[in-house]
Amino acid sequence: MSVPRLRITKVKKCFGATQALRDVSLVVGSGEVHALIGENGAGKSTLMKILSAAHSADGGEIQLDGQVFAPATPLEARSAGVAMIYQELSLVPHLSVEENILLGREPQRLGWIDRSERRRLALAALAKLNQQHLPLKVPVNQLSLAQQQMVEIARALVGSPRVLIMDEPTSSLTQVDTKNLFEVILRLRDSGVSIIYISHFLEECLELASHYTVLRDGESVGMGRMTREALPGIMRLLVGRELSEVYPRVPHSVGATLLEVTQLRGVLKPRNVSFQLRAGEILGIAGIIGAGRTETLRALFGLDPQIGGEVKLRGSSCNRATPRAWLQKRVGYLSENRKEEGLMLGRSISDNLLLSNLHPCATGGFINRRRQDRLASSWMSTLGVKARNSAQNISDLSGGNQQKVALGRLLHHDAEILLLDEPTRGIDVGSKAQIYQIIGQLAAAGKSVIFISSYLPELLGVCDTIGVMCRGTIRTIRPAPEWTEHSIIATAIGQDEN
Amino acid sequence: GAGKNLTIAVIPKGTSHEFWKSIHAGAVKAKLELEEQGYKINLIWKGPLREDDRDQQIAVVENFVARRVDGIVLAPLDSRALVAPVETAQSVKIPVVIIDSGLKSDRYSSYIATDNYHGGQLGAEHLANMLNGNGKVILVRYQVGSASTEEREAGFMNVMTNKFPSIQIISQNQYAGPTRDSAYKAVQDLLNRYGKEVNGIFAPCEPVTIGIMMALRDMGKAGGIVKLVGFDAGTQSVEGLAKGDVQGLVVQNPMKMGYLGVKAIVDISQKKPVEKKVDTGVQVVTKENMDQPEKRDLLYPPLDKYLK
Amino acid sequence: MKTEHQPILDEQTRRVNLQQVINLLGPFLILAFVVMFFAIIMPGEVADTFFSAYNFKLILTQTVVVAIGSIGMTMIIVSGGIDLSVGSVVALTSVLGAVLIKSGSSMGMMILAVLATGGLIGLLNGVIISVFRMTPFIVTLGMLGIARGLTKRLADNQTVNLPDIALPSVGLLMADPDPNGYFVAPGIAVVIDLAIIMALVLNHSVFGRYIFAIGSNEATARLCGVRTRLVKLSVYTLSGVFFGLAGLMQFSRLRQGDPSTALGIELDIIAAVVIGGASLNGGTGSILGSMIGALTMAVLRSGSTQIDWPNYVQEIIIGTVIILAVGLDKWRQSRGRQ
Amino acid sequence: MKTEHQPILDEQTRRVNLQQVINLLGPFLILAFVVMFFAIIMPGEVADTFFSAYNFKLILTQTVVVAIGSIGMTMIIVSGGIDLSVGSVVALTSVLGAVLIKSGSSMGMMILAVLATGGLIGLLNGVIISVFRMTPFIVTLGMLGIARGLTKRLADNQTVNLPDIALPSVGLLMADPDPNGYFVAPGIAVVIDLAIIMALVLNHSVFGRYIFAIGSNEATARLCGVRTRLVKLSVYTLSGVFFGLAGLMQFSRLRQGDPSTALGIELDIIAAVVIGGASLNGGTGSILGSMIGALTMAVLRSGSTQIDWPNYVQEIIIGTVIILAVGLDKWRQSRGRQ
Ligand SMILES: Nc1ncnc2c1ncn2[C@@H]1O[C@H](COP(=O)(O)OP(=O)(O)OP(=O)(O)O)[C@@H](O)[C@H]1O
Ligand SMILES: Nc1ncnc2c1ncn2[C@@H]1O[C@H](COP(=O)(O)OP(=O)(O)OP(=O)(O)O)[C@@H](O)[C@H]1O
Ligand SMILES: [Mg+2]
Ligand SMILES: [Mg+2]
Repeated sequence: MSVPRLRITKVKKCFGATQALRDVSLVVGSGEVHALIGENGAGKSTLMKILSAAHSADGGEIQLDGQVFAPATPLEARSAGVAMIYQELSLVPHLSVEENILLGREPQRLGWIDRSERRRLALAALAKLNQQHLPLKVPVNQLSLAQQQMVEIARALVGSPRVLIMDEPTSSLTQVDTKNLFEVILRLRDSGVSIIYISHFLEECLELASHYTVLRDGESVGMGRMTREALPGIMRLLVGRELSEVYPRVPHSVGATLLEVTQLRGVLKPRNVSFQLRAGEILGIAGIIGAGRTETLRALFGLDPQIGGEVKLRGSSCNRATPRAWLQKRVGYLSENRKEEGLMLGRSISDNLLLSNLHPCATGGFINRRRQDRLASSWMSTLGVKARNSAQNISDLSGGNQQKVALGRLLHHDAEILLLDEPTRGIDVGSKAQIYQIIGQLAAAGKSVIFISSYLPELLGVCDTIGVMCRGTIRTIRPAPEWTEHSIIATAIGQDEN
Repeated sequence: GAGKNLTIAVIPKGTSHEFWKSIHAGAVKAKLELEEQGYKINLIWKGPLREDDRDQQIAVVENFVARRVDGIVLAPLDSRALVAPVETAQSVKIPVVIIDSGLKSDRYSSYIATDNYHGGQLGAEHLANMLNGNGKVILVRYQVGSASTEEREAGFMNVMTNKFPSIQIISQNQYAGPTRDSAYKAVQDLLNRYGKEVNGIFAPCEPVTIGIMMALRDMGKAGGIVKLVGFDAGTQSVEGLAKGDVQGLVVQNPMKMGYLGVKAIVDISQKKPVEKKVDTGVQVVTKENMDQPEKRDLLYPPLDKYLK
Repeated sequence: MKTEHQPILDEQTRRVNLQQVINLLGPFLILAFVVMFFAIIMPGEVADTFFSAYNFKLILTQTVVVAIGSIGMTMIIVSGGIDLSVGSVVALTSVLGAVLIKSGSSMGMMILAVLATGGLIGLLNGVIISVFRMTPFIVTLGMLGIARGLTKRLADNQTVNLPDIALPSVGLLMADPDPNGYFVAPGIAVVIDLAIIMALVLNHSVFGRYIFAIGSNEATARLCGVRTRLVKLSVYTLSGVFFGLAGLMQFSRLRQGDPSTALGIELDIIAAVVIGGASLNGGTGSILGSMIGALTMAVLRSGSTQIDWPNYVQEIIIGTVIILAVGLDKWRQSRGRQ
Repeated sequence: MKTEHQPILDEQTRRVNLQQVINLLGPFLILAFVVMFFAIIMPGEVADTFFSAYNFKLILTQTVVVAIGSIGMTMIIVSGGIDLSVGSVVALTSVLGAVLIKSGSSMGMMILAVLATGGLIGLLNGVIISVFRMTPFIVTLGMLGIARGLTKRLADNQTVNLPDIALPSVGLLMADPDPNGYFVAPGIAVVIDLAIIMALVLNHSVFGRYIFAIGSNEATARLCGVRTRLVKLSVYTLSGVFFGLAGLMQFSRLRQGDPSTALGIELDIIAAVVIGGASLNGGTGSILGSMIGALTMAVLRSGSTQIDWPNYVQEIIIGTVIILAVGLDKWRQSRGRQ
């Protein structure tokens, strides 16, 4: 057998007392898409960050095309042909789209930037993703999360990487964009690039990858060819049960209208969004990138200005209510952007979990530490958050576990209406099922949920009703059983019968 | 404009010490007198924001040159830094009268000031005489680069070392800094170290005098146990003198400087001759002689009469 | 699986506690280092007076103004802000105190007015910062000039002196009641009490938790229903009251109103807070640490004067210690992680 | 799909372009406002001399030191840092210049040494900040003390005066060559040239873009292969050279080495940069804006002196304008968004 493109042997990594990687081995051939699978906190991102030199390994060896590969800086890794798309968005907010795409490898003459060449290269990279319409000169902090994700992917495509690492690239993409991305991945594979693909969507892995490796608790516990037959085995390694339980149906009934939104308008988006949310209803919202789903919730929840329209909660008007007012009415919001907005990354898990509702652990304005720790710990075990204890800094947690804490906050707040923006982003298969279960139980208890997701199967599997957004407005709302993946996509891109 | 309608800028080193208030009062006194004689004087009182900022004082002078005032009375923060703007003023025919502190140039119209070196000498002699020519003394310096106080310090050191060899100077390199608070802290620390042995202290200006006085009171060494000779008359230092916590003040005549400065500008505008150098005098005031009328005028200048 | 993790978890918990302890100790280490440094290099007779109870009291008294300022500044820095106007506010309030006493107002009235003025300026800063969302650095830089100007106006550009009879009562707060004994000036007791109270508020109250939350991530705090504007406003106002109190102490110490006092004191205060373990990015900091930081600065100042170093040596050494102290803290924390 | 996105995206681009233009205009608006304010309130004869060519040259000369400092500070602030040691570095280098000339060194040697010293201190700041990852605020606060101490040591605690024959050549840079004509001091020309060069570097060179990238998101910049440490180090070193140059100008203006000069000038410089549109969080700022900011501050100072306001009014007004200018900028930007 020829030398593999990448060989990782017995790599170890500790963060303080946390042994993130105990013993990981992985082999990737050239022109191969390799799926890296594992539950939240298994160590996938850590392993990949070692490859791209964002972290350094404590032990083990990595070989790239037969040569020992031990990059000291991300620059070295990149020059050696290892490109990476990070799980948490990493863009430079004040620089423009083209500047971000070519950051670190600007075309230059004697230190001066060659602008037309930069434009050409950036457009070429975006064109591979069918995103050449993105505004090149706009600072990326004015783009939506999904658009930013596209910019980040485009950046990894610049130059000619030998190994391309993608850490959950689709977690904030819609189906259409995912399709585009897959085409690119397959094209790159065919040109000989090795791709390590991390995703909690096993179907994606099945569609793309030829081989897989499963990580658990920092060890590689299984590997092989990625076939449909291998799935049950993988699932057992991951969650220890069968795939069929993924969308548990909790029986619940839908009651009277709670929240009524008419002609809601924001600065650019949403444009005249109207919908109703009834007690015990799970309302899904689908749409492509930039459709304005996030904007709708933000304008509703008072995070962005509401320019027009009418919002009524239980018949009384709530226009331009502040987040605090909504929370007092037991309406909670889960942000899609946990890094910038969702979490306080410098603080402990318990601070993050309990912040919106400190009453249960406070007397007379002062907090009782013991009660606080007990409360936080109980939520952590309910949600299966993998961490040392409730005092651990949340930035030490894996992406999925952070997401669980963010969701846990709404549960702790005991919200009647939950506005969830991509709640399962980056969550592993096992925990996803658990979250669907929780959402179902909430509905059964008469609470209402708005569920934004870019992953249509989960919308179809969990929601009672689904609205599809297109260009800032909700095109159609129908009961979930009346939708199919195909009809949702058609509506979302404006190609339905209307 | 020429004739009897004059705009005169008086530029002190700073604005927040009583010393400068006295100069201001003197200038106003001159203005009032001149107005009785039929002049119309627009007196501008403007100093730099901080007492040690040469650059700002240069800018102030430059700005008045740009404004083409009829004359400038200046207490230069620095003997050399202010040379260039003063020469610029003279070259566009704006007369400049220097007060209080010297200027290393002869292109000014008149220099009206105290002999600071002599003041320091007087202070040293007074302190040494009180100590009968022996003992341990401390000199607390004021600030780096302030010409007038440095001259006083030099005069003090000169007399002490040359004339009184059996007096030991146990500390002379600590600077008190610009405010009473900084002086107070520095002196507290100094006295904690030397409090047991020191017999006399000299302060080259008012904030330092008061800092020392407060620290001595704290330690129970005020009232003559440690002899204190200060410089300049301010409300608190004069009060200290009256109470016996200060054993002597070297006093100048700031009102006279302000008064003569403005007068000189007017004389120049009327093409009258002015003297190139005027000494406004310096003397030691003690508790015993402070009630003499001519000393009273120095210790209690009639500020209220002229300022508002 | 659970039982499997248990031993590791225990060790981890222990480590965390250890690290917390180390973090708390950090500022003490620096103070101990400075004290030891002086103990070693001071010649015998100087050391005798330096390490005396009297001098200890003296240093404590000299710390009071900076320490009170640090309490307010800690809150502000933890909330992610900064306040450069402290020096001017201290000057303004101390001059106000003098003007009031001079014009015959009672001590109680004066104290009330001084604290209220501090709070008012804090409120103004807070309103501009939180309502108009402007950078605290710039707002308070502007306020630095404004308050200093007002001070000079109020003092009519000269020191405000008091009648003799007023002096003892004015000086009471900062006067050593007994130069040969162990009783300290009332001002010191006030600082200690306030530090304890504010440490409790910052660490154990809901309000304190909100301050940390805002400093850590304001967007999240807002999303969690924290009234970020109100909290920030309260932080600046409350801190303003502390700065007013610092002005009162300064007034009591000088027994006169000096419009040029406390120039640049904000830098000392910020240094004290940062030596005490706070980060200027917000979200971390402790009152205890800041107090130790303030004491460290005071010991350094006092020691270098008593050892009779020229002032420039003193400036160089204090600058170096500020950098070393914070560097040490950094190093300690990164060690604690590994 | 493509056609569908077009309108919104185009609108985005247009908006951004518009906003950029508004951002550039911002500082000019503030300057215009200040000038107009003086035009309105100045009595006739004062206005005549204030709005004269001679006074314009004078104001430009008074801007030079702050303007050169702002060029360096803009780089630092854009990179997400701050430098509080500027005043001390200006003092140190101007004293060094005087000491060298006094000891008979040539002008060329002296200029070289002054710039190198500025660069060296910048390098030192840069090493501590980038290698040991310490907060710039604290590092440069420490350096403020260290450099000021060194200055006093170097100057032997007094002003360093030059022999008379040296004065004309030393003063050349900042001397008005022709008080009645339109030629300006060479220092002004130097500032203008440097500002243009550095604006080009910041906006069009790879180095410049890296500075923005680091200020905007350092972690990402590093992951993208930007040598963040090297870039930060270079930024502080290069800025240090600028501060050295500012010291040279100050020396040329004072024609002596004054160890207490330029105290607190860093706050003026920071204010100029922020008035010019930079954010203290890093990632935004422009040289042109900072130059206008510096000019605005100088016009304010000069105007308030000539109009014959007492100092306290001047302090209050400048403080207010700083807040208003930045607030106006904020308001303009938020309007631009909508
Ligand atoms: N900087 C850090 N400090 C301390 N612990 C860390 C740090 N980064 C990761 N960890 C720990 O390492 C383990 C592995 O994390 P990692 O991010 O690699 O998981 P992951 O497999 O990518 O999970 P996810 O699917 O949720 O993204 C987790 O237990 C996490 O808590
Ligand atoms: N700060 C901003 N200034 C101006 N426009 C902005 C800003 N932030 C976002 N936008 C605009 O809002 C749109 C973002 O909508 P967004 O993509 O979030 O909706 P969405 O349907 O929720 O998308 P996603 O699928 O990413 O959740 C972008 O197209 C962008 O033009
Ligand atoms: Mg991960
Ligand atoms: Mg979204």
